[in-house]
Amino acid sequence: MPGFATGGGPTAAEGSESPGSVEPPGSGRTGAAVRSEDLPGSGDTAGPESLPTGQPVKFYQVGSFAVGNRLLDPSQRTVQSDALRTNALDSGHRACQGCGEALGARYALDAAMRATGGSMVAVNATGCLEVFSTPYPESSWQIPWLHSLFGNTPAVATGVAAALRVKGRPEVRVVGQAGDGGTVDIGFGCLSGMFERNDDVLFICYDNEAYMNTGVQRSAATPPAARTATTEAVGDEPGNPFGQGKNLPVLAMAHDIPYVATATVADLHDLEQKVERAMAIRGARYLHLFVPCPLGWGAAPHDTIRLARLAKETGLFPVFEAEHGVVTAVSQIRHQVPVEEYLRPQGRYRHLFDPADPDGPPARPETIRRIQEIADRNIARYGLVGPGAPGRPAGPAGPAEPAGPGAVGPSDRSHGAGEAR
Amino acid sequence: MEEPFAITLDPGSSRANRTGSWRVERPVYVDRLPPCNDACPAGENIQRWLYAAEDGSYEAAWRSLVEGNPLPAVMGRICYHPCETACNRAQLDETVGIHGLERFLGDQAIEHGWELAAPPADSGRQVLVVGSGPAGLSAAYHLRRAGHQVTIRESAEKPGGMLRYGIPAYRLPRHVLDAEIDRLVATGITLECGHPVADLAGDMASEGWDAVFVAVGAQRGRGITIPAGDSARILDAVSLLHGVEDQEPPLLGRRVAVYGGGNTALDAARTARRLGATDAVVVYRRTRDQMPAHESEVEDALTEGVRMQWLSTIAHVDQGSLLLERMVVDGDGFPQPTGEFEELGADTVVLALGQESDLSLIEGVPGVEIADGVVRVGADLMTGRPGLFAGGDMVDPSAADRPAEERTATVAIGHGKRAARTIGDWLEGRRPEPVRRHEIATFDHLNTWYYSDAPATMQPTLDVARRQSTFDEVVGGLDESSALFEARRCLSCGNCFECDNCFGVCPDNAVVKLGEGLRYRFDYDYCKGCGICVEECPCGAIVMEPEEI
Amino acid sequence: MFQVRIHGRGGQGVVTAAELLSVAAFFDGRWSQAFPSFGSERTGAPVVGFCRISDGEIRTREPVSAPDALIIQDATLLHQVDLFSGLRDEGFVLLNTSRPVEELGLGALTGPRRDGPGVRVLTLPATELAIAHTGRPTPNAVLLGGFAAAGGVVSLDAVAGAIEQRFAGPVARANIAAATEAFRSVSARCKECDHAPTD
Amino acid sequence: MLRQIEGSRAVAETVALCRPEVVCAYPISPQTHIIEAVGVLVRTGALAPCEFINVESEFAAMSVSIGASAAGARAYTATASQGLLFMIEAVYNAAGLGLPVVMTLANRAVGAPINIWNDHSDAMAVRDSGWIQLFAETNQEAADLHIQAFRLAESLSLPVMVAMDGFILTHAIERVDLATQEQVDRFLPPYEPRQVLDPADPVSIGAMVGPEAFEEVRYLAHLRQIEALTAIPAIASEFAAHFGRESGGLLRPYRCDGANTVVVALGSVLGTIKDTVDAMWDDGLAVGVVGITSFRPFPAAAVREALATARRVVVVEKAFSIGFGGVLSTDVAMALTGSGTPVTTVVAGLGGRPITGASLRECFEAAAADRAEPLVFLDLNRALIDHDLARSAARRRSGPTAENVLRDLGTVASGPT
Repeated sequence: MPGFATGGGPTAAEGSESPGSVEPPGSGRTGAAVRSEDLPGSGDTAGPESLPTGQPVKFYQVGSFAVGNRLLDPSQRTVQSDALRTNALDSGHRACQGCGEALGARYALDAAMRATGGSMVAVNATGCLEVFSTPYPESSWQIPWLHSLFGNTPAVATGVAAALRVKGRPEVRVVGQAGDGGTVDIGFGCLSGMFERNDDVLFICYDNEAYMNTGVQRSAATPPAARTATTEAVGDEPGNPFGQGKNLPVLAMAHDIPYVATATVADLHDLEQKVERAMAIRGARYLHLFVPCPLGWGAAPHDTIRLARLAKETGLFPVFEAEHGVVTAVSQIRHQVPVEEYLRPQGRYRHLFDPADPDGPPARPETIRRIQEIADRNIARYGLVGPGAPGRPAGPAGPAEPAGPGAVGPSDRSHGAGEAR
Repeated sequence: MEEPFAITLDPGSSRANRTGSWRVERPVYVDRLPPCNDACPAGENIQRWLYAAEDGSYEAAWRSLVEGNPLPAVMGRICYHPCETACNRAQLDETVGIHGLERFLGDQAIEHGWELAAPPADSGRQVLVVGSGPAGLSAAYHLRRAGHQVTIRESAEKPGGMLRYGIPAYRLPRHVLDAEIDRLVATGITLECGHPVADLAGDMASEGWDAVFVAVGAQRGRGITIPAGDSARILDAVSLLHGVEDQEPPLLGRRVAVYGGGNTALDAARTARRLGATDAVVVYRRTRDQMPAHESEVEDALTEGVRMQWLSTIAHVDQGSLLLERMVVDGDGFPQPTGEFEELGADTVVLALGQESDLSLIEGVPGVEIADGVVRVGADLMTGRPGLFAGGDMVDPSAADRPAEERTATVAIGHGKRAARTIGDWLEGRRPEPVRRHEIATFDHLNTWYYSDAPATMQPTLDVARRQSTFDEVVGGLDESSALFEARRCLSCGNCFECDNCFGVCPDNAVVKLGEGLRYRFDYDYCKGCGICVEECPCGAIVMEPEEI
Repeated sequence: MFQVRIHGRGGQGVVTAAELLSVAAFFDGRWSQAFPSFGSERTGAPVVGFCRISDGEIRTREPVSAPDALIIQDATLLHQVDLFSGLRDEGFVLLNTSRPVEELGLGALTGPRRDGPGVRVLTLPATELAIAHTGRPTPNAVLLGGFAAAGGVVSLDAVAGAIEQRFAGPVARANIAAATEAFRSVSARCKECDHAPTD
Repeated sequence: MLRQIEGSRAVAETVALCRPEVVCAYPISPQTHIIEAVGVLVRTGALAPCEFINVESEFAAMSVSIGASAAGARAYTATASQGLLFMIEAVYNAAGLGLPVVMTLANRAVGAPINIWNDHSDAMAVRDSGWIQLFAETNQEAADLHIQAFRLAESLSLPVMVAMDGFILTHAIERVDLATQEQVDRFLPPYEPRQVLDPADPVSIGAMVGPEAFEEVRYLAHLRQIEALTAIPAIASEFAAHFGRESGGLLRPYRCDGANTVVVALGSVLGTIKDTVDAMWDDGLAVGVVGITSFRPFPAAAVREALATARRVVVVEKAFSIGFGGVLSTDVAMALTGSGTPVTTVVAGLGGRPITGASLRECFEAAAADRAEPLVFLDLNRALIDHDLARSAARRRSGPTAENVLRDLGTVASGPT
């Protein structure tokens, strides 16, 4: 609202006074904030987010949950909060409204661009991201970008990396990216080869749990009970069968590559720290990024980030890091919620509820219970709630205060090894 | 390089594709009225000064604060902070400790000797303010800021009205009160203490004031007739507190019964304890829940050993004892006598049954209308006599532009502030600005996931032993780090605080960051109207509006 | 153009023999072409190698169907495969065996023909020589020594050169020694038959 | 330098002289000896700098080459048969993106039935992929063509496939005059990419192109191949000047003057054909030969010119389009459109079946006498065919053809014996 500066609320009893105040806020003395980060009294007053009791707690109002924070030192803010960020994926792309993949791609690649000082090449698999970003005659990419095929992205990335090595340009880093289909299904052969050879590539899977580009067909990353065009919500067990699917993060770890991480578009600081971490490592690295798809999931475009948050907070999508096949860190659940809260807003799970009374009691409580079991297994197996997981040292990037990604073991995912026979 | 046709494209060329045309709804930034600001009778822009305090800019915060209220150190202590009652954070963990922060800023100002801004050029107008209570001081301050010449006349020897003579020192140390009044007067206000105004009409005529604001408050204890023996010792709370302030405390004896259920009753009881009463009992006709006194006051009183005698009326007072009749509350919540009696030992009975104003100075002024012991004023606080304004405890509470307020110092400050503006309007012959009320930023507008969990910090309190024996201040202040922490607990309900969420979460890079303090702008060329920015805005400062199609 | 077909079993170095022969011819300054019977045979299965030697460029790519000479590395193949198919008159057979020809029952095949001198069959205990010199039962190089003596198509020096280029020092030396002995033994016997009294 | 050397080794050593920077290896007979030899040269440092990458499939081999080439490196790989078909999607992609990858194709039959021996079905399967396809007649030419292939590919930004007959050439040991490093360096300049992935000049390579421009993109690719019709002979003659020997070019006529019958063929079978033809001339039969080196682009004009005086044309090919007939023949017939010259297709040497001079001569004589069928299958074992036809006529479940035929043949597949 023009004229009203930040932080100035309208006033009340003196209603006729102009709301807010017009002079710019915050003298920018963020330094002052740093003066006294410690809570009075015991450190644990900061509640669930605080570090183990006794440690000083930094408190920054929105801490590191929001994208930015004027109270933080600029070096601790996210890449996305920087007005000069790359926008690797620029405006004008043809992604659907509220596309999680478009968001995830910009998040990850902008962070990688910062980490590499802008010296980066991206290789892209066929899929939504490729189609909506480069329809002739327009490209949305601000970085060197190559699309070859659906299933060969990891190999193409390997070739680019090899060329850069032989050309004596090790400072130029390579990122390969694909959707879940291009990663866990058709691209898996090449991906496994890239992992096994420990080629110097960061491969990012934008997981929206189905083949969206072709019209929402089932992939090996599609969770149980989810409706897709090839797992319709009909028959005795509507939607995708239980006990199927591929757990890529775990498969990646099985290659003993230097770095594997999962993340969602709902926790930007965590995601950016992981990308930065990945770019500091040589060899094969894998980032599995959870990106909701409003179209494919039958969700409201504005719910994209909320759903990603719920996927993590239910335990259905564990967020963790692993090095050389060993889980080193996990992002614990902050406010645990039952899976039903995650399922209900999604059209692909509509058959689990009563069409006549979508907000009423579930139509298929048994199915929801099985999905809850999967979440519970993740939570128990990886210590997603409370202590029991390897703690994560507060990375230099980002303030210590909100728990960074904590540590859990590989995920059962909704469809992962857990359910597998 | 010679690029292959169509297969190879130039970077960022998609900006030619204006995806804004897909939009059916557009996000728009709004400012909503924070519940704290909404609840503040003094009309403080609480959120604004909290924002300044969040990064440690305490002086800036204080300067913002005193735009609404010239007495932060005082009000931070005695205000019953309706702002905190309204605070959305209460639904998250605990309310933001606004009063503690207000007090902290007030004390900082006193400690560092921060001065109030010098008034602008003289307007050449002379305004008389009668009474130096919160309403009078507030009016004088705001009138002075508007450039008018202001004279305050106070009948008492010292300024402050009820702040001084009604509120015990253990709640409001006098050096604090003095410091803030001195600073206020220092802006160029003429303060005439010990100068009662007996004939206002006459003075107005003879002295040629351009306008007058009367705020003499309600200093007279309301009395009732209780059957009593000759030697029964009965006095009223107001004179008790006044006496204490004048260093002439009345003799109370060891056992004191206070009759009434308001804050003054509790002040009287707690004061009695400090004056040496071993047994101080508050006698009240109704239940605890029905007491007008504030819960915190009741708690403090109980902590200090004050006893409560609910559902009782005093039937008869004798020397050394009094007779109580038990009451019951009927279906309508009214107390009804039961005919059951009991005796209560008491050397003194202190009546705290409310106060009333001495309106003699204004009676007979042509046009001034008095009813039910209060002066009738309009929403602009002007009496029937043009140029004569009144506010504070002496006016009809319904004068406020909201449902009947209780009579508090904060309300009085608000009256003073409003009076100053309406007097200004009247002097300049301006039409009052229409009141613009923004939609209130209720809790459901917020996305609280983004706020770090952080319960409130407690202010230290004096140990009970000392509270029973001295008039030392009971509640301590926040230290600097607690204050900073507390300020940062503000959710900035309804108003952008530049968290960059909208800038970050837009899948189409359609939010333009305008730089610190300048907030953001939507780039409608590319915004597809997904609404993620609205959903993810922590403070509810964005709304979706339908596009005209 | 002189065409040779080499028969043996997988693992006996048939292909190597063809290669060595072609290299030897190359060293002698002639054109030559060696190629295996392209198969996926495993150890023990019958294998065939071919070698053409000529004074000019060799263009044809077809297998040798009418050889001027046969080198048979494994006598056990005699009755399994049609070893002698297409063998030209005046052609000769170099057979790896320690038994005399008479015992091999090849009369029908090689007996004197009315219209020609008939096929010469030369035997050579190549495996024994190989074991004696190299310690390994690989007869191929040894047989080439014998072939040099029998046909005069390539020189012993060229064969030695080919072996030297193909194998490492000691192995090469041992094989060359074996090949040389084979060369002497075969030349000796050829002289015998040349000077055989004809009555 | 003259060497008596295996075809695979000759190619490997020549490729190394071309200084490829990224080489992908995935084993498949009969390509293995080539890639193994290159691997050794990289390991020993004889070829440096070079990234030798053992990939997990042919699909990856071509994909890695695509990435390497797009990033500005000279990329090389080799494959055959099933391998080529497994990478076919990437083969098309490399051409579509205009990446100058060079690949050796050790021609081999395509199953089923699985067959490791030589024919040209694999090359024909990617005929329309947009790659330039050069066929080698001898190992000398195979080696020389690789030097020219890199030069050609990089000057046109098109991938080039050098086809050499599996086993027949790859495993044949014969005389080859190997080039020296100095010679190659003088002939082949460093790779100057037409487009490259470079942070200093970011572009998006591999856009999605819709109906509005796809045809134009394809037409431009066609024009590039037409350019190659000029570039190939130019580079060949430059090669001759540098190296002192003839190699490559579009096609090579042999004794066509005065020949009423002209035989057209690809690859190593030309040697056998030339011997056969020489013998026929000795016997007064005037038969000429036209060896096609550049199958794609197809030098229609040059072919038409070479066959101008022929009264009939016999096309010998090691592949055919099942359900129709010759593949090369079709192109030759198109080139001859309007001339009225009859074209006989001789399908020969499928799956490694030896092509003998005797059979060829018989067939050429028939053609010369206008007795030849339009489509001939050389040395077809009629008895086997009839037997299997009878069998399948008799019983619905007649079993697998391949196994039945082998049983009838009474042999195990072990090459010509």
